[in-house]
Amino acid sequence: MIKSSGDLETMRQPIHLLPSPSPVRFVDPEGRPAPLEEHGDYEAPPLALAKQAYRQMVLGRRFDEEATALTRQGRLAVYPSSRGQEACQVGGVLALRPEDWLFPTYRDTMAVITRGVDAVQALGLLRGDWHCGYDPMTTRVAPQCTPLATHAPHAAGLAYGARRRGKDTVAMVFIGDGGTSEGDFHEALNFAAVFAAPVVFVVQNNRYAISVPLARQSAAPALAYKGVGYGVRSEQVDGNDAIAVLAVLADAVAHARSGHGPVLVEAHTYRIEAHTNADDAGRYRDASEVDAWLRRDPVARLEAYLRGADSLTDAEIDDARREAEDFAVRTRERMAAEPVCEPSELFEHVFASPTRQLHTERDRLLGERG
Amino acid sequence: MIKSSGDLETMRQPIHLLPSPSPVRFVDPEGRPAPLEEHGDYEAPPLALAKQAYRQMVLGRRFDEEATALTRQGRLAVYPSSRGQEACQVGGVLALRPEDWLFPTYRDTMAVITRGVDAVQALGLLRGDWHCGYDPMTTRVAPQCTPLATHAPHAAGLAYGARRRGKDTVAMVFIGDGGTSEGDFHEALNFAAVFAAPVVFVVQNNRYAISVPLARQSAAPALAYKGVGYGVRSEQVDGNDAIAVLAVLADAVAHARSGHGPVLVEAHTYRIEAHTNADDAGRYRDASEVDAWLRRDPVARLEAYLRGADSLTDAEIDDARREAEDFAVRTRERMAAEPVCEPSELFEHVFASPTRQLHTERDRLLGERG
Amino acid sequence: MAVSMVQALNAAMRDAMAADESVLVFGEDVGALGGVFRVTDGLTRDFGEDRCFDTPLAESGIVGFALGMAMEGFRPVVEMQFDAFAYPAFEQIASHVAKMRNRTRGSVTVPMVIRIPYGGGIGGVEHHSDSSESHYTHIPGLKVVTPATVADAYSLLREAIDDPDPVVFMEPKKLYWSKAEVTLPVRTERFGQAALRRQGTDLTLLAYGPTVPVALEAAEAAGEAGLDVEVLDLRSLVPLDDETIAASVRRTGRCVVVAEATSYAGAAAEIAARVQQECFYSLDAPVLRVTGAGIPYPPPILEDHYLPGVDRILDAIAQLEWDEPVRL
Amino acid sequence: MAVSMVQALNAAMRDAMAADESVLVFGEDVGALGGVFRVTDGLTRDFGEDRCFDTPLAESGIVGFALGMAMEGFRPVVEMQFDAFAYPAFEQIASHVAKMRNRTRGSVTVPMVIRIPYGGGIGGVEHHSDSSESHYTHIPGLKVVTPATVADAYSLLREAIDDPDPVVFMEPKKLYWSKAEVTLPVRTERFGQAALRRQGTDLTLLAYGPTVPVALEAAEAAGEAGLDVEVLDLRSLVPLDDETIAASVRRTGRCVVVAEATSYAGAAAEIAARVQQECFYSLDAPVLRVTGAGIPYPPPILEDHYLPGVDRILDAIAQLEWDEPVRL
Ligand SMILES: Cc1ncc(C[n+]2csc(CCOP(=O)(O)OP(=O)(O)O)c2C)c(N)n1
Ligand SMILES: Cc1ncc(C[n+]2csc(CCOP(=O)(O)OP(=O)(O)O)c2C)c(N)n1
Ligand SMILES: [Mg+2]
Ligand SMILES: [Mg+2]
Repeated sequence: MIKSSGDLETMRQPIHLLPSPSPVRFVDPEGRPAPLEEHGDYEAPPLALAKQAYRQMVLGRRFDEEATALTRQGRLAVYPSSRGQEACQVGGVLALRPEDWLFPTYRDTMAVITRGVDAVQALGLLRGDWHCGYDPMTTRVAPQCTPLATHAPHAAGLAYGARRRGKDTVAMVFIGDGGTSEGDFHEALNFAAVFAAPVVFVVQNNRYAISVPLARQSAAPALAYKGVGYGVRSEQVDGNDAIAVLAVLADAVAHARSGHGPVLVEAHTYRIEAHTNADDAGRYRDASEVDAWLRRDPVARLEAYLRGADSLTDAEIDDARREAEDFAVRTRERMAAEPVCEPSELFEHVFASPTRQLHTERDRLLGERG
Repeated sequence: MIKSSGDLETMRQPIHLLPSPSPVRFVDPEGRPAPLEEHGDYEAPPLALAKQAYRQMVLGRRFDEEATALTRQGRLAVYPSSRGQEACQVGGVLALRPEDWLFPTYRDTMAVITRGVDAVQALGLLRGDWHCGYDPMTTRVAPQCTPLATHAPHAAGLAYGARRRGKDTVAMVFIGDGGTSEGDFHEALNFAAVFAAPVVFVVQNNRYAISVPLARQSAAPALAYKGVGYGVRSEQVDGNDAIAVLAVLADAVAHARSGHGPVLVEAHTYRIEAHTNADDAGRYRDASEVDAWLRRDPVARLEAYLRGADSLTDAEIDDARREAEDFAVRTRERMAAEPVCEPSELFEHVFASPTRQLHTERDRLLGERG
Repeated sequence: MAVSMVQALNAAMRDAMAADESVLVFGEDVGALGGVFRVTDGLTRDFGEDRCFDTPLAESGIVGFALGMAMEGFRPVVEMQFDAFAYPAFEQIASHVAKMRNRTRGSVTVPMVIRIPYGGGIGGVEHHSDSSESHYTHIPGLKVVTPATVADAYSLLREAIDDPDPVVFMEPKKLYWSKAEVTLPVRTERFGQAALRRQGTDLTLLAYGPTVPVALEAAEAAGEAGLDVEVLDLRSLVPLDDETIAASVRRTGRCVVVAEATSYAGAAAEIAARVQQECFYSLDAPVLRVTGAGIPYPPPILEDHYLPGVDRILDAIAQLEWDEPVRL
Repeated sequence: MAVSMVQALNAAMRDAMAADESVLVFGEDVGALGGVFRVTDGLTRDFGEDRCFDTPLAESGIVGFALGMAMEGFRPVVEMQFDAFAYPAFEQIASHVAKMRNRTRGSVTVPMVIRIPYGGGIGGVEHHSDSSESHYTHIPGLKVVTPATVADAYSLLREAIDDPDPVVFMEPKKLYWSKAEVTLPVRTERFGQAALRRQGTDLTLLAYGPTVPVALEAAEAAGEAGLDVEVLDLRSLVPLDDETIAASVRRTGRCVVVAEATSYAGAAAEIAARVQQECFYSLDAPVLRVTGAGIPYPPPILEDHYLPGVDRILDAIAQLEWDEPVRL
């Protein structure tokens, strides 16, 4: 890690921009402390934060399971699971302050609820009752974005705008490995760099874009190597190691907040489930690959680590699980109610005030029989 | 320089992909040999090639002057001069074999004529008599591209296609510093890398995109640092040093041709004239800056170098200038003829065979009075 | 044998690939997965990775790369995963694919097919239900076709792949799983020809792609109320079959155009504008349009309020200045 | 004082920036250079680099970045350098700018102006003369306006900047240097209102942007032949002033729509389709369109064959089923 000090000119030297040669790690796959040289000079997060992350990850995992179950009951139109990516989903959000902004994708519902958005509202899009079920302005969570990478320039613009207003807001944007191939990812990194916008780009490299494996997506040594070409400081981290994610993202957010410009962080992780409930992952990958990654499970790993450090009791674990269960049950119950959706809203929110044509059309379409 | 050997896996290590820390140089701005450590391990081009480049650069410069003059006489609609970029324009093309392809921009008419395209045909676009005045398929020069960076994916596709057909064609694509900001540049680099397409991306970094200076375009240490993020081997070169350009591009083309995938080369140069004859560069840059770059003039530099190496006689210089003058005069004369443009062609080349509607429209529009 | 539209499309690519090895299929998830709608199912397995392959996730790159391959003599068939995800390729399509032949006086040609699943009615979340065909029809140099039947899916796609020019091939998602008894290979009407799907004397319904079955259903319903409705399936938006359309409307004297795309400057507007011009003296009523609403495509739960359904078509028919009021 | 359209646009931004410091202007070359057409001349000098600034060369990035800034309460006015160079931003415009308010039930609003110089007739090389307005009119959630006069250039742009919603502001390049005696600031008709540019009783010409002066010229010429032609300048394509249009055509009974964009599914098609619907019983002849040809925009030397000129308008008028043949 390059500490966020020194003048901007120096910090734009390649050596200050390139990522660590291998992913930063604090905890090995078995939950044991990783050797110091893998820490990349980062500081471990405070224990309290690590424990908070654990609780949220347990909750997030349970929520994710429940959401997948809801698709089977027809309560959700579709659900892209982030099982296996809990450390990224939770670690990312915990690095933010309330006044910061999160720009998630369709995959990041777990992050959205971690941020405090009501679960049922967060599931609005996937339930099909409105495009964005929560209020972005009050939650400071942008709508979950579907067109890949298109939200990245928004994050850059918002971050720059906030800085222009004298705020010290940071914008964190989640992108998939596939999303990095889109032109908008490139343009967003470049704008953020040129305008020194406080954006943290978090690439959750879960090794698949639906069925397309990483090797077909990029020939880069690692996606984090994209940063240097924009003058953007970059890092790669073991995305299944919550401690490492917290450490690296705390540093990245601090770097951005202090006016040193954007940071690109690649979190190496894995999508355990199929792309969505509607996908059939058996068509393009072996179960053995999934099994190997299951053994690097981020929740179990953090649990083992905290236990090993005598920082997590059985009672705390039980408690976390109970809380998660309650949350899941409450979510399921609330999702059982039929969504209420006022068709007239369709015409209300096209413009601040509907045009004459919209009035007419509304009356015609909603007034008609049937 | 990393020699194009070793297995693909090894060559995808960052160390093999990153450019030299400073631009490769063989000749200093005064035309004296540059110290060996600036050669970046490249081999100097054969003397005959250097001398050929000199002749072509003298011719290219004179042609460029003539083209600007033609705008004043109303014979060209507009002309974007490449004065100051002669080493890139000529060096790029001389690195190619006849069976290779060139993908130029509007700025690269000098390269197009160096490639052997008839001068009047090459000026077709800028004269306004047809969008592309020459035949790309026979000249193996793609149409000069205006929408920035959009031709880069074409080059990647063509190069990959040719390889698929068992040919050893290389595609060289010219892009400006501004063009690197477009999403298509990113997507093209990525496609080329993933498909190991034999493309050489030559970024002529002339420090301006119309009026926008490099600092507003990118915060990268150098644009060549973009390559590593795609797994693309990269280099930067003094673009006003023809010897260095020839050396680096010969290597880049060989690398691509031998199946090792694409190469990104940034040539540091300068646009001496305004963006086009219609532009007013006084609005955004100081004459002193231009003066400083005039002192690094690529033609004078190569001339001094070759003379210093006792490889260029006065007679040869005179001869090159005479040839250039003849070329310019012939071009001027031929451009004096009114272009012949058949309006019915407008309707002929929309589809292989015009639709009924096009027939009708043609008859209506071309048959009408006036 | 009952064949689905997805199977017919698959067979069309398969047969084209077998017939001409310069035909390639590529895009996002078209390889091992066989496409999110399984339209390319098995092509990689049967023709190899070289003939059907996945690309990086970048639509502009896909189309631009395909154009480059076309310059090397290939005939690329590229898939855009959903209508709204073709938008990143807009510049490549509008500024290059459509113009390359014209720009080069016929030297560089682009025999490319851009397959775009389009339209709604499948409960898709945002961005998965756009009808973008009208944008392509507004770009000279592109042919734009869309099947409504299983046989047409096969035949039009074969023709698109054979065509020496770029074809935007719009696939109605809603009809992907529709089936028909068809023996493949089958050849139906060529580009530029509309197909008569129901004969009638009182009124002409013009529809294409996903609205053809809706129009037929409306025609049935109107038939029960005593109106004899003709239904034309346009099939090919560019070129458009002006002759058949005009002949029908001149006969019936009344016309309603049905399309899912939002009305403003949609292909339906073009058709209405042409019909009133061509058939002015035969029209007993204005040409009406029944289209998607003038709003962003709604979330699934509300999409019926957007889509042109049977009721809205019947409403439009009822307004067609009948000598005696019709009750539909 | 004689003011050019460029000066009026410049003044509109200037006055809006002075009135509201959340108004920002950015894009390619808008800073020191003042834009390739000098529309932003002096804004950086007078308001500082923070208020008017150059960006990297990436249109999708510009629009997306602007959307993010709008979320922070800014009112971005972005310039696309030429019509065809807005295409890379198509996805951002169609999938986000137009939909953000709707998607978020009015929470996230996008008070953005996208300025696009459009149209031909300036001898521009390829890609510098496209008329892309129809694409934007086909995207619900966007307002689309275009001035034809100097006063409208000022007034519409001020209104666009004040508007709480995204406005695609199409600037007719050909008229940039047209001048008029105008005292700025000036306010003219609001969005959604057409303007009567010439009164007439025999026929209505509908035009917008670059075709308004052409339509007026044609009206003069027709006047000499004894036809009294009304000319409406539409000004605002979305929303469209259906009332004024219909009232005029009902009075005159004849209508020709004149637009530079290629005809297929252009805004002119929409207008023709609406007029025939609204005015069916008043029409003495079909609504005709005089538009750009159905071909890629030609090179400068041939562009007159593409553009709708006076002769073609007169030809169309002559076809309007007059009781006695008119010779124009
Ligand atoms: C512009 C665009 N193209 C295509 C799609 C269809 N699509 C949805 S998700 C997806 C894969 C994305 O992969 P990645 O970015 O790695 O994110 P992940 O789903 O793995 O989280 C694709 C192709 C889309 N949403 N947007
Ligand atoms: C997509 C696109 N946007 C904008 C333009 C307008 N434009 C033409 S040249 C130019 C500057 C290009 O700069 P650079 O890439 O550095 O090339 P140079 O002109 O310096 O050779 C711009 C903005 C364009 N041609 N295409
Ligand atoms: Mg992924
Ligand atoms: Mg440049």
